[in-house]
Amino acid sequence: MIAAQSSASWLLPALILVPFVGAGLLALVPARRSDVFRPLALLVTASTGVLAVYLLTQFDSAEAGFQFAVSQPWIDDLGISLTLGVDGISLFLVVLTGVIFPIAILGATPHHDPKPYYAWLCVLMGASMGAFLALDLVLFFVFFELVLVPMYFLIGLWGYAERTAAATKFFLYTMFGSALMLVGLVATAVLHQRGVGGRLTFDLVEIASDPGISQNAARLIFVAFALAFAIKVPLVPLHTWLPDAHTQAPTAGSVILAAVMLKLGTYGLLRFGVYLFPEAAVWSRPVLLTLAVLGIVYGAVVATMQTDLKRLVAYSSVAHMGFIVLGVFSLTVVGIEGGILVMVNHGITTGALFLLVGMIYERRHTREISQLSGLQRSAPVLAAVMTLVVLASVGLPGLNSFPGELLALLGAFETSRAWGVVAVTGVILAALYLLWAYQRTFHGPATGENATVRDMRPAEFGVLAPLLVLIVVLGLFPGLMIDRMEPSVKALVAHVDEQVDGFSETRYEFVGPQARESEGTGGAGEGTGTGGQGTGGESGG
Amino acid sequence: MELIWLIPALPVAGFLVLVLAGRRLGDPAAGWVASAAVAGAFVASVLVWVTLLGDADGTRQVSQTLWEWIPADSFQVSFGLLADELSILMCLFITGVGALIHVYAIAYMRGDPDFPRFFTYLNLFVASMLLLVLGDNLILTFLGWEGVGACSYLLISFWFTDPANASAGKKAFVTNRIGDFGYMLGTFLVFVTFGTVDYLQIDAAAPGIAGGTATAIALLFFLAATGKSAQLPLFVWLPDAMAGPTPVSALIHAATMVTSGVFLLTRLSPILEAAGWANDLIAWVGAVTALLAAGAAVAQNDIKKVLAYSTVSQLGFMFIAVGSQNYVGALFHMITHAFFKALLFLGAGAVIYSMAHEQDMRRYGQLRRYLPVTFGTMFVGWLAISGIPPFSGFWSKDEILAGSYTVKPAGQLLWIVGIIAAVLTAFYMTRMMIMTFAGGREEWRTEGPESLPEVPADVADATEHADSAHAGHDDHDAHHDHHLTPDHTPRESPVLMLAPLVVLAAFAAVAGVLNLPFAKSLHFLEHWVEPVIEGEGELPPGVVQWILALVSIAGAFTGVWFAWRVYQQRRVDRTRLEQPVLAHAWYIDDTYAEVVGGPGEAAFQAAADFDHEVVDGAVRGVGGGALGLGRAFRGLQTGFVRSYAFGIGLGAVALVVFAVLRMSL
Amino acid sequence: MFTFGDSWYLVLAAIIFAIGAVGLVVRRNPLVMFMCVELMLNAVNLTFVTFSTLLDDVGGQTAVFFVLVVAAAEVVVGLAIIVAIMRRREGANADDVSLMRG
Amino acid sequence: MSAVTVLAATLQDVLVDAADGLSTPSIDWAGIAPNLILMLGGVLLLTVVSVLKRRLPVWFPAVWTISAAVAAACAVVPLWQRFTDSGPESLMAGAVGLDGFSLFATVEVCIAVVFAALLLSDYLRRESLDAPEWYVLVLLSASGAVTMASANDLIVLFVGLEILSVAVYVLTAMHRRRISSQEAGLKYFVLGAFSSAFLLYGIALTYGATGSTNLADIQGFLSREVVTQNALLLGGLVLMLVGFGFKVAAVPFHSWAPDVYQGAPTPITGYMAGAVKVGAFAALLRVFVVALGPSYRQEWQPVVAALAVLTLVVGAFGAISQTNVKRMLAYSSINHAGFILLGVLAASTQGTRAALFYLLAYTFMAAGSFAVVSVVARTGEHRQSLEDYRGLASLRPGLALTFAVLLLSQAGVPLTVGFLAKFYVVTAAVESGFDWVAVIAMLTAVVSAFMYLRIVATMYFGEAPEGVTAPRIPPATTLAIGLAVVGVIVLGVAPGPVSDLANDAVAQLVVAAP
Repeated sequence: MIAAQSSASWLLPALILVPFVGAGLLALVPARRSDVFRPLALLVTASTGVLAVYLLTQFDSAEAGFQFAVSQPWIDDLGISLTLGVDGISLFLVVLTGVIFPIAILGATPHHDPKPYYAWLCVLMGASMGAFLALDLVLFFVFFELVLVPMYFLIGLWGYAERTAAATKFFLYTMFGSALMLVGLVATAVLHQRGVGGRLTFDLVEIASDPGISQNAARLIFVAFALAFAIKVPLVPLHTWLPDAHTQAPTAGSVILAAVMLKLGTYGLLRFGVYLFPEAAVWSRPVLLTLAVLGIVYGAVVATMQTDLKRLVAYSSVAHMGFIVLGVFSLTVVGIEGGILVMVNHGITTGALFLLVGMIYERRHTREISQLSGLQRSAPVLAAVMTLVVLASVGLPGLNSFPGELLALLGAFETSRAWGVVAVTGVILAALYLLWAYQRTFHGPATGENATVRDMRPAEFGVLAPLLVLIVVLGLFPGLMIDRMEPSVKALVAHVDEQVDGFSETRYEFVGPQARESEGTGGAGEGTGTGGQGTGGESGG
Repeated sequence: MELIWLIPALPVAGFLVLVLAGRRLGDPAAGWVASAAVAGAFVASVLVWVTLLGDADGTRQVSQTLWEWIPADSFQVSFGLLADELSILMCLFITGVGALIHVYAIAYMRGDPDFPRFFTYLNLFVASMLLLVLGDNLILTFLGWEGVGACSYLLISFWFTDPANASAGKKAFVTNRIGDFGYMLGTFLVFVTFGTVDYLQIDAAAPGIAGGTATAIALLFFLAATGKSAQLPLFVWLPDAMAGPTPVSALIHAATMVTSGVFLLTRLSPILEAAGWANDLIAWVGAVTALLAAGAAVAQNDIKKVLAYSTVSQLGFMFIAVGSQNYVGALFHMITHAFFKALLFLGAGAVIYSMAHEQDMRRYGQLRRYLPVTFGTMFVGWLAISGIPPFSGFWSKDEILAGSYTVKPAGQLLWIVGIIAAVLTAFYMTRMMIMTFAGGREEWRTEGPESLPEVPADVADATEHADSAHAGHDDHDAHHDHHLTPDHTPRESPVLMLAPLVVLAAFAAVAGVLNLPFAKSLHFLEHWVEPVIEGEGELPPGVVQWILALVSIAGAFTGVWFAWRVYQQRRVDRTRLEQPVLAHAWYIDDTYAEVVGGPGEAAFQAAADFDHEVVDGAVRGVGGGALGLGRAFRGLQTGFVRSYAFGIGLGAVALVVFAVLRMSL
Repeated sequence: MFTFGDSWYLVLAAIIFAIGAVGLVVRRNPLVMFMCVELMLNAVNLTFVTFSTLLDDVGGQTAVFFVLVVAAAEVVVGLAIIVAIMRRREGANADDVSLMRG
Repeated sequence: MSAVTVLAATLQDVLVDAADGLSTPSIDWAGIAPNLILMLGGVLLLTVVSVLKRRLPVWFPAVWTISAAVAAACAVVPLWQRFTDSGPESLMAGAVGLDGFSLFATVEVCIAVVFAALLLSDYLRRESLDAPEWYVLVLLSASGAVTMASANDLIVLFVGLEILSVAVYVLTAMHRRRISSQEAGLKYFVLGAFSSAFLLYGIALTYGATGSTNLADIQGFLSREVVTQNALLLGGLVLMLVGFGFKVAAVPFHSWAPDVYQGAPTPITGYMAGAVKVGAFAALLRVFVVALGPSYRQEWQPVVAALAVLTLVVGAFGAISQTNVKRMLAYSSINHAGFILLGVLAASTQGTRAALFYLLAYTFMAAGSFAVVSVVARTGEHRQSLEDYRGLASLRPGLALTFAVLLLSQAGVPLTVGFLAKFYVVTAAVESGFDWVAVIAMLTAVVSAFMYLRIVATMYFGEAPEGVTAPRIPPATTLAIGLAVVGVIVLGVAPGPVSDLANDAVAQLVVAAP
């Protein structure tokens, strides 16, 4: 499914190498020239961002396959090659990474030794780009696990009180998942070679197009993959590392952890779960949908009772991630598009939220909600921006989270109704905990130190401006993203449709007013009206 | 015809201008910009209405798609505006009443430090309301739906320094979101059934819908309507919403937002047509709400709370109409209600403004001598709402009651409940008028609560507690803090506040002409809305209709008379009437608070603790276990050479035993 | 007359080997432990010779010489280390040498 | 004078008669050149130093050792050509096998020697123990290891093992002033002798069962005969496994390793972790995978699987509860041995290639790590506990970063050779159906990662206690650490050339060569 070798084949490797080279440069700059680090880091991340935006402009939105594909053998005898490619599904995640890193750097400054801080950030950017662009199983794994090291040092060195415990827990928990994934990944390649013959290869597209793996083995491997990604997403029972990591991480670390690194899990589920093992994905759908819905409701319930602002936003991320998995595993074009939209928009809103919480921490040196009150009186601009971001995060229509969540819920409603209905309650809970938190911090009398809080400076507003613009623009014009991702998502669902016999794509479309005996096979309640014609079997839902 | 986009565009433009330049514009200018924007929208609505008038009856539909909002595969949602009879009708009275209230607010909010921010939110509200009404599909209406919810949140907690106001705002938003749960599910069910969310396509495909699905859709959207239009289960937020400034109460919680539930059900009338018993449920919930709210209003001492419960009650009437498929009646009452309720709220605002922001009616009395214009206009409003002919309230309420009479299973019972509610309405409105403008003496002259008429202690502090906890007087902010002193002489409000009162009073008086029952030809509203409405609730035969009308008139007069006897002539002891159960609105809100505050919060806290102790505990346990195992292995290393040798020997023996086993099997 | 079959030699060698092994584990004096190792090595030599005659192949016997040479080398080095330790304290036995544990 | 000529003439006749009389085996000196260079290097070093005692500069022995090792490595190149041209051959009448496998192992041993020499030179000067004997023993033990790796006969293998072991026993005990060094030496010696007795007994039984000690003959015998219920062979195999198990520190024969690794002088510990493991595993691979592999593996694979799992688990869990960094690295070495056992378990060319690559990777990682440990331990090696590493990042950022890279590589973090080594071994295991062992291996990797992280966290996140002076890093050790880190990263990012070499090495192994 690799698209024709389009011109700019240098673009994808550049996206990965520029940050790494930048990190190298930063390392070489002598420690005493401390004024150079931040601008250099900004230059490196911003130029990668520009490259990402350039990629967006060059992207052919009609093409479903992988574009700008480039492949270079790495370890030839095991069939591992440096294969990169981007399609509708990974395009916006790459652009999000490109945009969020410069903003995260601008948004917060490290308190001590900036040189390694910015170097690790650049390494993190390169590794994240690599993970989203890799089309070789091993290359994806390399970047998937490499991302842990910079994050570990970012949390460990520039974090808050119990940062060591949080960093170690984060590293080991994710590594536990990826240990299983490594064996699963190797088993996939080995079984593929045994099933299909020919050379041992780890190329994703080659394996996915003709897996040759028995059903049971595929299911077992899928479970290993799903476990690794479930930890990264995180899905509920495996999520307890996230609040600790977020509360202890520095602001920039939290922004990136929420905006980019969580998406590795969901992107992995989509690309290396549904695309690679369609049958196993359909088979395990009830379990993952249940975990997703559990995440939405449980995450919101626990978030309500948090006393620390950052911990609350962390649990809200758990809830938002639930929407993504819900959309992805509805296995409908609409649902998957919703999932991808939430992936990108959650990155924007939660990134902005963390920057704002960071600003509050800078001013009041506390994140305890009980000690904050009446900030709107002393910092009206900060409050106004916070209101907009909170409303966006709650999923107010017209702002960016709404289209994604709506489509994800609709997709779930179409194929797995019970889950869809329960998931919609997440809409209520989201309003509850976020507004209650907002009310306790910004409303009420400005007591004690809260009264003298400095309002948001133009520089700080400038950092958030791009995110705020995106929040409004992507809320009113989600079409910009949907058009570009649609061909790839359709191809993916078609791939699942043709690979799995018990599953057929569910699509409801308007057929017209003529009153016709409804033969709709869709399980839409007691009977399908003549108008709507559900062309999909209710499978597994 | 491309003017339609102008209607919502002007308030949006106003909003943007105020967001960017609000602070610089300052006190009055920001208000005028906002009012101009809404007035412009009104003019645009009128122009569109005029052009629509020109078209033939059935063809009055103009839609204009601005852009493809969510072009997802089979789920195509366009950002399109649809101006047809129903939506332009709504636009007219939204922008009309809205403009008046904007002008009123300029005077009312003068001197408030956040003056520009207030008008920013007001303009955003009007824009969202217009999008709600003009949207050509369920999702765009949902955008308006949530937009107005958010604006009402922002405006209720406008004076946020008082925690009560802030929590009232949150309560409103969360309760609305519970309603939105129903809205989203309803929309999904519609899409799954019809494959589209566009109104025109739904109307076309609706006839073939199966009964069960239609009922499910109707119930879900009714849940949404109860959230937004404050009906029985979810009405608790409206009384607390009085914490917002009075113009907000007038605009949002009387005229426009609360009617969106009725608008939505009317828009989906083709589906409701096949919804079977759902309609009866809607009717009965409306009736019970009307009755209970009217009951509660009787015992309220805060003037705004009285009007709030009155609004809930009047909305109940509208849902009775919708339930009995008498959509015209519902729309008619909605319009008349918009006029007289906005009038009453603004009048109350004027009273509060002139009485140093004191909202407790027991401190009023004999104000007609000081506030003649306010009294005069509120007098008209009182007549309208009490259902005294020939004022507008009578015609619209009477049409609803008539319509309810013929409802199949228990129409007569429904009518009786309606009449009782109507009587109570007359009673509490008269009570309010008397306590404010007439009554024995000027209560605020005599100092301290003990001078109040012998009110039993528990009722006094109960209502006192209720007021401070929930309503949160307006007397909160810096420049409002001068408390009502005995020597205070109330002065008439500035002309900017009185002009809208007069205009509204005029409309409240004559609005009945829209749909007089006498002759078919006089049913202008019915002809106008008829092509959009599906299904026709039939009215009882002429003579029965006359009898019902006479009974309702008699009911209204008895209500007024009885209130006169209790409050003016003090023949009956008022406390026997103002029971605490009524003051607390049948303890519905208190039970919610008990449940959410008590076991609800405990359950949430239990979940949070569970997460920390059990889920996280398990992870920490695994770590601890690993360390424990490690220490166990350390134990093995005794340091003695001989024990190591023994280990090796043991290993060798084990392997040999394995070899022997291999041999045998 | 009764002649000892080949397997008897193997059994004898095994017994000697076992004695050596148990001796090393039980005894505390390093010298005695070291003698037990020698005992085990010679038991192996016996086994080698037995197999060599059994298989009528000279390889086994040549192997014995290598074993002897290696044993000698071990003796030299082993005693040197043991003496180095024992010189520190008189009468010290293998159990005293347990500084490192855990 | 005439007596001398007469003597020479008779001697001449005797030699001539002998020459055509008995058929001495043809010695292909070129074939065993690397081994010879190492051995002669050791012996000549001893003679040169004893002769020119005082006039030699203090760094002479170290330079001599390094040049000997480099020369041996270079000698491998022509042999490699010969191997690639004419395939594997067995020399010295079947005693020594010349194939890619032994050459690759030889290079690994030489690398270990170079590292050992670099570390020793600084260590001895610091501990003022300067004596050439250390280097002689290192060279001799290296030649023993090479002999083991290229042995094609069980007896030659045993002799090589003994040369290696005896030399290392002495090296362990040579730090006169540290009682723990002598204790380690004693423990290592007694237990080493004990286990080599088992190995020998195993060889004897195998000889009895197959009629020959030559690996090629054994393999031939096994392919001819269907040997299922053969008591002698099974017994021999099991007992040999005890001997090798001890040498490789596989559980339950591992209990010597923590004490000996902690007690021995740190450069020697590094050398042990490197060269001794290479020699032992090479022998294990050759005996089990090559000789007993093809037709007899069902017999021994379950046992090795059990050993591998035990080694992995004990290595990982033992490590996380330690407070002494050297002991931690000892347990992690056991864990790594478990991973290499995984390669042996696969009993396939892929498995052998993976084991070889892992040994190379571990040689670099071990040498680097123990170099850092020896630097931080300072004179008298009394600073080995985790507390002594607190805040090292602020005192010596460069040292801390290199140690962090080495530790993360041992944990298996991508873009380091540790990750690729683990990846190869897991691939081999999964291919031969032992995926459950691979899963256990990866899980223990996560557990041992906790230990590596603890050290990294102590170095980076803690504050250096007052009054602690930054450790002095001598030049040669810096070079050694530098080489190790470069090796770890370069092999991690671009393993291409080296892994291809390893692949060719195992393509054909000298099996049934005449």
